[in-house]
This record gives sequence, C-alpha cells and structure tokens, in this order.
Amino acid sequence: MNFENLKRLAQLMTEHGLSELEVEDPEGRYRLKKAGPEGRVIEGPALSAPGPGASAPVPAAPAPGLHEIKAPLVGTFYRSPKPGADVFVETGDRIGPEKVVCIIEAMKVMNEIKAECEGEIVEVCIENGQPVEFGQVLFRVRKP
Amino acid sequence: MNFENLKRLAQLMTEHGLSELEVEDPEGRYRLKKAGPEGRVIEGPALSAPGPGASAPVPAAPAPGLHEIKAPLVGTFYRSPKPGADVFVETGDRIGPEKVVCIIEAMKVMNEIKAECEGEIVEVCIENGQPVEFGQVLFRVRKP
Amino acid sequence: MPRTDSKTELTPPANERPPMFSRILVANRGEIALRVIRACKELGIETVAVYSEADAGAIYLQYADKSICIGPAPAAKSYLDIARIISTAEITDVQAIHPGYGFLAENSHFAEVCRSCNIQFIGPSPEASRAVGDKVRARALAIELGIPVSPGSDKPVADEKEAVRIAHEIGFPVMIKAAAGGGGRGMRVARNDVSLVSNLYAAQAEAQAAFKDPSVYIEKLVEHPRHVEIQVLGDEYGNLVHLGERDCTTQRRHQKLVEESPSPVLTEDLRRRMGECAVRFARAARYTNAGTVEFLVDDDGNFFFMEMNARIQVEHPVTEMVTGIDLVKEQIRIAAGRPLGYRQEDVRLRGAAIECRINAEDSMDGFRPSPGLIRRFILPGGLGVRVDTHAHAGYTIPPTYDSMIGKLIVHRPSREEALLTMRRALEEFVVEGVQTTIPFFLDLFSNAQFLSSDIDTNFVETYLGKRG
Amino acid sequence: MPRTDSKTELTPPANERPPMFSRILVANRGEIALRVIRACKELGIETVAVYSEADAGAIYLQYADKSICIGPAPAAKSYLDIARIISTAEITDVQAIHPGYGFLAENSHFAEVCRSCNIQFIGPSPEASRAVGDKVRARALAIELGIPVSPGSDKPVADEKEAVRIAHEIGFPVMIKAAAGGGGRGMRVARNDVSLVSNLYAAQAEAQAAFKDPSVYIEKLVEHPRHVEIQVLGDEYGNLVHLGERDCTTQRRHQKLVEESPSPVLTEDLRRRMGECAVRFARAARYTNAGTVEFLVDDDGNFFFMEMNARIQVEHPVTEMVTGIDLVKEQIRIAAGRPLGYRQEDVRLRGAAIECRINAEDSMDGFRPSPGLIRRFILPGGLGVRVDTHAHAGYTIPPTYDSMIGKLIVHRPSREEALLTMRRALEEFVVEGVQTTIPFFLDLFSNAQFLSSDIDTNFVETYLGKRG
Repeated sequence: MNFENLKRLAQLMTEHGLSELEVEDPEGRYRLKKAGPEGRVIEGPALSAPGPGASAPVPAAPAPGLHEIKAPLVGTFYRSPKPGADVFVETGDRIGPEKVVCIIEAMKVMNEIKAECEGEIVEVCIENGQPVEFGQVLFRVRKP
Repeated sequence: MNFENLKRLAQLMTEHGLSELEVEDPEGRYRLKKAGPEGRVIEGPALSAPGPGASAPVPAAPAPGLHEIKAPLVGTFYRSPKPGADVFVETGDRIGPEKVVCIIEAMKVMNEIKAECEGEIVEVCIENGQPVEFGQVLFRVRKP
Repeated sequence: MPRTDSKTELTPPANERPPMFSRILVANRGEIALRVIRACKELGIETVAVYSEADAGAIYLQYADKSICIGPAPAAKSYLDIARIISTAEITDVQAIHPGYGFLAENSHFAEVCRSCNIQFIGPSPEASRAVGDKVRARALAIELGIPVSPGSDKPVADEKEAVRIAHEIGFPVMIKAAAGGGGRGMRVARNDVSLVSNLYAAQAEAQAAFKDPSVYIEKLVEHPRHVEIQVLGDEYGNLVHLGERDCTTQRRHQKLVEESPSPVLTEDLRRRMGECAVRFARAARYTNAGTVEFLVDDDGNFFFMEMNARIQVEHPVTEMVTGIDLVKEQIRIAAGRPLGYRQEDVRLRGAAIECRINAEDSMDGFRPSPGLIRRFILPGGLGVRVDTHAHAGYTIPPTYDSMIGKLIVHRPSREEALLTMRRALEEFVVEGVQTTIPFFLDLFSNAQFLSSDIDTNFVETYLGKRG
Repeated sequence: MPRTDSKTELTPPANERPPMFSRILVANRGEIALRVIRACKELGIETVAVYSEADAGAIYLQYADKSICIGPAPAAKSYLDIARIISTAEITDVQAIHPGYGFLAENSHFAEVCRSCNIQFIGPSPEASRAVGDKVRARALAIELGIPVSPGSDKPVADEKEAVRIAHEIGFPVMIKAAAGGGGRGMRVARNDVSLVSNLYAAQAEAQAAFKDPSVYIEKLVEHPRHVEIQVLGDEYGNLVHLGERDCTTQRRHQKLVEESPSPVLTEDLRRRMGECAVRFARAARYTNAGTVEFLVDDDGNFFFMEMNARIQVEHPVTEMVTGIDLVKEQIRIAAGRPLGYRQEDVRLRGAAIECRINAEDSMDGFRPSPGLIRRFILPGGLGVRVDTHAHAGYTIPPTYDSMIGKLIVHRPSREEALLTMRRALEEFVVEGVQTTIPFFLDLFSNAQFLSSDIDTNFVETYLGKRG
C-alpha cells in the first residue's frame, strides 16, 4: 500500500477543506472522508429495523479504555473446564496472554481460548453454557 | 498519482464555490467534496439520467436580476398576430404590463399573452412556431 | 395465456387492418401512467407523458419518450384540464390518448373532444360511456336484459307513504340511497316501518346537504354482500369476452383495499352466469375496450347488477395474472382497431392472484394520508411477486393527489399459497419516511376470518372497530 | 402449475410421513440465502442465517428469524468453514441445512458431516453427489446407460501418438481437455495433426500449471454447440420427474449470462428424449432432490451429455416461471421425506421465461468487478417481471464474493413478448454507484442474431470482440 500517496491526499483535504475525496487511477482506488458534523452521511444502511423478524446484531460501542476478548469461533461458551469445576477466570483476576479464559465448544471439540492480552478482567459478558457467535465480546479487560 | 491535477481541481472548487466535483477521464476518476453546510449528502434524485429516453426538463437557473415571462399554458408559441405580420416584441423593446408579447395557440384558440411586468426585453427564448410547455420561459426582461 | 394466433369469428379483412399507433399521450400520473408507458414500450409505441408541477422530476416521466409540463399542482388546472391535454396532444402529434383511471377516464365529454380533434380515445365510445355511466339508465338496461338487480323503487320515492308501500312490496331490510349519490353519503338502512320513516327524512336531509338534491330511492338491502366484478373486453367488431371475476369485498369506506381472482366464493356455474350477464350488458350498451361490470353476491349465491365502470381499474393486475392477458396492451390494440384474437373458450384462469393497495396512509391513525419523502424503499421480490409502483427511495409523494404509492400483487397456484406469499412479501416491503397501509395488511393477512374469506363488504370496518 | 392433490405412484403410508422441519439453517449469503429464507417463510419454517463480517448488517439477514456471525470476510473462514457452520447449526438447534449454490453446495464431505451430526442436508445424498460429481465416473455411467456423449479418449492420453490415433478415430476437430480441469483452463481445440501435437503440449503445460496434473484427454469437438440443461427433481421414494430445459447458450468465459426456458431450438421430441435421458441418469445415480443434467446440442439436433450438477442452480427461476413449481420449496419438502406429489405427465410448460444475471461488473471494461456502495437502486416492475435480489439503495457490495447482485426474470406467453418485456425492464432498472452488466444486456437485447437465437456458446465472445 502506498502510504505516501494516502498521506498527501489527506493533507490535500485539510488544505482545501474537503470532506470527501475519491480517486481512481491505474494505481488503485482511494476514498477518504473527514469526520466532523458536516461529514455525516445520511445515505446507507440506517439503524432502524426494516421489518418483523429483524435480528441483525448492532455492535455495541466498546467501553473507552477497555480491551475486548472476542469469540474467535462460533459455538457454546463455557467458563470452566468441566461442570462443577472452578471457572477459568473471574472479574478482578489479573491475566496474562497465555491464560486460558474460557472454552468454546464447536462440534464436540472443546477449544481453549487464551486471553492474548495482559490486564484485569472487569467484565464477563456471557453466561456459562450460552451460544456465542463469531466476534462476540466475551470479556472486557483493563490493560495495565 | 497526479497530485498536480488534484490540487488544481481543489483550487477550482474554492474559486467557483463548488461543493462537489466529479471528473472521469482516461487517466482516472476523481471525486471531491467540500466540507461545510453545503456539503451535506442528500440522498435522492441525482442529476444523472437514470435510463434511456430520459427527458425530464432540468430547470435552468434564472439569470440574476432578470425577470422571466413564463408560458401560462401549453401550446404553440407565435411571435406575431399572423404569418408575415410584425412581431409583438423584439429584444430592446421597453414594455409595460398590458403589452401583448406573444400568442400561444391551444386547441385552435389564439391566447394573447401579456407581459404582466415592466422593463426591457433582453431575450426571446423560444422560436416562432415552436411548442411550449407550462411554465417554460418565453422572454427575459430587465426590470427598470 | 391465450396466444394471438387462435382464430376469431369476427375480424376485418387483413388488408383493412388499421396500423398500430406510433405515438400515444398518457393523460395520467403515477403508477398507472407508468403502467401505460410500460405497455407502450413493449408495443414499440412512443409515449408522451404529461405532468403537473407537483410531479416535475418524477423518475417515471423519464421512461416516456417525451414529457410535458401542463400546469400547476391542482388537478383542475393540469390532469383534469381538457384543453391543456388536447393542446399537448396536438403539439406532440400523438394519434391516441390513454386516460388511465380517475381524472378524465370516464369523462364522456373528454372522449368526445378527442374524437372531434381526430385523436383516438383509448376506451369506450362517448355514447357507450354515457350509456353505462348513468346509473338509472344502466339499471333500466339491466332489467330489460333480464340481468338480476336488487328490487327497488327504480325512481325517487315521493313521500313516506310510497316508501312504506315499496318497502312492504320488496320486503325489509331496505336501503335508502341518494339518487345523485355516491361515496356512501345519503345511504341508510331500514329494517322496519319506524326506522324507514325516520331514516327517510335523515337520508333526504343528507342528500340535500351533500348533493343539493333530496331525492332518494329505495332498494332491497343485500345482506352480507360480497363485491364481485367481471372484467370484459370488447373489440370494434362485436367480439366480446369476459376474463373472470375480481373479488373486491375487502373495502374500507367504499375504497377497495384487497382484490383477488378468482373469488373464493364463486362456483364455476356462478362465474359462467355472471360472466354471461356482464357480456350481455356490454353488448347491449355497444361497449368496446376494457370495462368492468360490478355485482353484489349474497350468501345464497344470488347476484345483483350494480353498475359498469368504463375504464381500466386499479385492480386490473389480478386479472392479468390469472389470465396471462396484458389488459393495457389489449386496450391499445382494440383502440387501434385490432380484433381481439381469441374467444371466450380460449380464456383460461390459472392459479390465484391477490393484490394489496399500498397507500401512503397511517392505518394506525384513521388512514390519514401521509405524504412526504420516502427515505428508504425496499421492494419485495422473488417467485410469484409483482410490484407496480412509480415510487422509489428518494421519491417525494406530493400531498395533492391520491395516496396510492403502489400495488403489491402475488400469483401462485392456489389461494392458500398466494396468501402465504403475500404475507412474506408484505413482511419484506420496507418503506421509511412515510406511513403506509403495510402494517394494516400484515394484521389482515394474519386474521383467520379474512384468510378463510368468511367476510362481507362491512368486514374491514367491523374488524377495525374491534381492533381499535 | 401442478397441484399437490394429484396422485403419485410411490408414496409412503400417510401415517409414516415425517413431519416438516421447524427450523432450517441457510448456509449461504446474498440472493440465494434470501431465496431460501423466502421459501421457508412461506412454508412456516424458521430460519437461521449465517454471515461473515463482510455481510454484517445486510438487510436480507433481518428477514431470517435469527442471524449468526460465523467468521471474517474470507469464505474459507466463514461460508466454506464446515466446522463453523455445523457448530452454528448445533447451537441454534436446526433440523436441516440448505447450502444454496456455490460454497458447500456440492461438497459431499459436508453432506456427510451433516449426516453424522444428524442434520438433514437439503440436497442429494453424499453418495449420489459423489457419483455425479466425478466427471470420469459420470461419463462412464452415461455411456453405460446409452446416453449420448461426445466421442473421446475417456481417459488421459498417454502421448502424442495415442492422441493422433484417437483424433483420427473420432475425427477432427477435437477438443483437448484437462482431466482435472474446469473453467476453461487447459482446454484447446485442434483441427489437424499439426495443431493437435502443438496444442497437446500447451494444454498439458497449462493443466500442470493450473491443477498440478498434466493429464489431458481428447473429445470430439461439438461445433456450434448450445448449452441446454434439464432440471430434474427426485424424491426419497424413487419418483423422478424432469421440468423441461434451460437454454444457457449465452455465456462469457463459461459464465452464464442469460438463461431461458423453453430453449428456442428444442423440438417437443428432442425435449422428451433429453428429459428421458436426464431422468434415466438421475435414477441410475440414485439421485434425489433437485439436480441439473447438462447437455450440448449441435446444429443437427444431436445432444451430448456433459455433466450433472448436484445443487439448485442460479438460473432455477426460469424453470419455476414456466412450470409454476417452487423449486426451493420442493427441495425442502423432498429433504423432509415428502413425496413429489405429481408425475411427469402433470408437468406442463407454459409461456417463455428469460433471466439476466445482473452483476456488479463493468461490461465496458472487460467485466471488471465493481463493488461498492449502491447509491440509487430502482427495480423494474409490472406485468411479467420478477426480480430476485438482496441489494437495495444504500447496500454496499463487498469485494470479497461473487459480483452477482440480482437476477431479472421475465415470463410472458411467448418468447417474442418475453424479449420485449426484458428490454423494457432493463431500461427501467436504475443502479447508480457501481457499474453493472445492464448496459451489456441492453445492447444484447437489441442484437438481431441474439434475438433470433442464431447463436452458440461462443456467441458472446465473438460479439464482444466485434463490438469492442
């Protein structure tokens, strides 16, 4: 990717007060858009549900300053290695990247999910035994 | 990427008060948009024609400071009372509100159209014998 | 789907067949203007669309070969102004005018002006239009032809005494109707002498107020009536066929909301008899082009002639779906002097079709019109779904005209399947920015009484009353 | 439109009929996911839609009862990931999976995993899928059943000498084909000994590069071939019918662009014989559910078996229009163990249907994909028009998957009328923001050679070459 070009395009926008810029040439295609009150685009998918049976998840905005551990696959979420056993982690626990935080069962396979980050568990977002979809937030972590 | 062109496009926008600009030529495609209150993206009817046979009239912006005499009905526009006779008005003529400026024929009826304004005819917009639709500009008048 | 290669009885010699029109003016707006433009495009005919300032810039105008602004928003100065429309026809050099429905469609004076200007009016002759348009004449003609009408006074009742005499003759319950009436005003039901007398005066007062004419007449009330109408087509050579029925029992304040074909209550025998009556009536009125004969049908399968509509109807698509016949193309072909090309026995009804009128009205608030900008508009699609609409995301519904923004039509092998397809199509239909009748239909298509068609023309009002 | 009340020969006892599914997972995206959801809604079956992050927020997902994100944009980690899909099926407790077309639709391993997990795969059994999916086995089976195939080497040619011997045996021109091939790679035509030898090496090199397997075989070249395929449906009780043909001769680089039914070149006799061959093949392969047998047809009306596709095809709507049969519902019913409910003689073809694939591709620039935001999207409508699309104004076409954004299908009483309806529908179809194949189709539907269907599978490339 040509970052030099991108930078120059962004500068050009600032210099000339542009809110949107699209360039397409033999090298590629670029589309830039400035944030700001005037930059709101009304066009495009609205948030309102179009009909009955609507169920598309609206991703919640992440809490500021918190890291999210997300489900890397779809399956059933388990907080402990087996029924009755202690949970892998609890809120308040300090964790490291290698720490197993939960299991996601998919097709009878128990997949151990590692934290892959350092910090303190501040929220467990899913109840034990509940299904999770890809990308769903499992835990929130305050990084040190 | 041709930054020189982009810069010149951006300058052109500033000079002429453009809010959006799109250019497509053999070298590529450019789309620029200015920030600011006029930069809101309005969904809905674009200016481009959607299909073949498009023919909806795009109203021309009135020249600043000029008054327009518009067709009050649909029919055929005649500049003189009968073939071969002198025209009712010519550019440069000073007119008053009661001055008949043309005839519009509809269903064999010759409807005399009065100026309904004062001033000087600066443009005759329709040729003799041409059909006109409702609201079409017939004459432009500079008011005193 | 009848093919045009089958033989007919009555046709002009091949060398005398007039040529097809090369250019037509569409004297209407919105979805029916688009419907006519579509038919013309497929027939290779150029179109001239007319529009008022309220419709300037509408996308459907761009599908016409030419579009001409004819006046300001009020219909009286644009779509209803005969001079402006004829003048446009002359400057654009068209050979024919299609009036759509509403506006000038059943104005026999307009048809006469067209004729005097040597422009073909796409519809019945002014004479036929007048003959079927006058309710008293039409009823008399039906009686003369032996077509059942509901018994009644046939002319305004002079006084209370005559009213009671007639009511006893035909039997209670009776309907008191304003002679000049329409739209339900001046209409009263009486079930005994006492209510007859009191309602007689009330109806006369209402009629006077509404139509400046206190005349009322009396008809036997058809109880639990269903509105069933027969589509007819007739050419210039005396060929007349009917294309089955449309059941329009689902109405609110005499406005049709749902139409279907076939009717869930017609037997094959009843269909044949009603069809024969419709054709007999049209033939006697020397009716040509597309027309609709309306009947009421009671619980016992008796049917009663109401009136004939001398135009293409809003609900024509359900007939198109079950017959495969393009009614608007047929109108144009007939007006151009082409013979029908098929006989009654060639017409086959296949499957079941249902139409919902999608209006920009708030069905949660008394069907109050809801004009404005449509921000989002996602049409249903897929197998068995047809949509006729001039609207789209970004279209602004002007407040000036009627509130219909489209028609959703489904066609499936059986009524049961059609109902299911309609429901899922309604669920898919997304309109944001204005209120529509879609939520009303979603309710309706979950109502057991409606689904089993155990209804009469009062159903929707009763249902809404219960719901509200 | 066959009704389900006609009698069949082979049905299970009424008391042994398995219940209909109550919940199905749709293992696909875009228009075919929406197509399956529509069918389920009409059958009263709940749906679970799966989607990748690239499709998050798509409107069609909201028509499903539940939608589950299964992975990131790349198909290998979402729509092609068997474990993720099965895992979703388990957590959502569905009884069956509809694979749509593409992705896992013809993956017999996936069908096996479904079976082992006690989930009904909506399609043929893994055994039947494998039997028809292996080109060499399928060809051998066709020969065994007396179904015409184009003469050829039937197995990879050892060397130049063998190639020449076989070419002389079957006669020039011949086609050299990669054994592992597909999509036109490793395919060469030879018209004499010299070009055979040089093309043999070139094809082997191409095959090695493309498939890591240099094996090629030789077949007689069918000149001026038309691609005509037969739709079959088979239930679990041995009932098998064919639903007529689809003519898919209009292709570009082996990608179908236009499909129609009936084929403009098939006689009633040829249709019957091809249909019988297709059913015979399916029966021998113990094929159930919906499948398609592809043939080439030459100028003289000879037909040659090519292969059988073990899935619902993109172009299935044209068959639905002419037969009135909802193929996706039939797939679901068959998978649920329901008998077909009609026999071959109950299947009637009515009128003519044509489909255009509307792709987000710039047909002015080598059909380069054109993903991005659709700013404006106005669908054609009216009589005879069906649109299957998941797109709408405001929808962003992800660059990750195929470029098809919808299918435009028309159905009219005759091919001539269908062509006219298609042209006007294409003219109405407004897409702004991305380039589409609509301008290409508008050109095509004005081309005399195409309109008269005087074409073969090379037509589009020749035509584009001339046009360019």
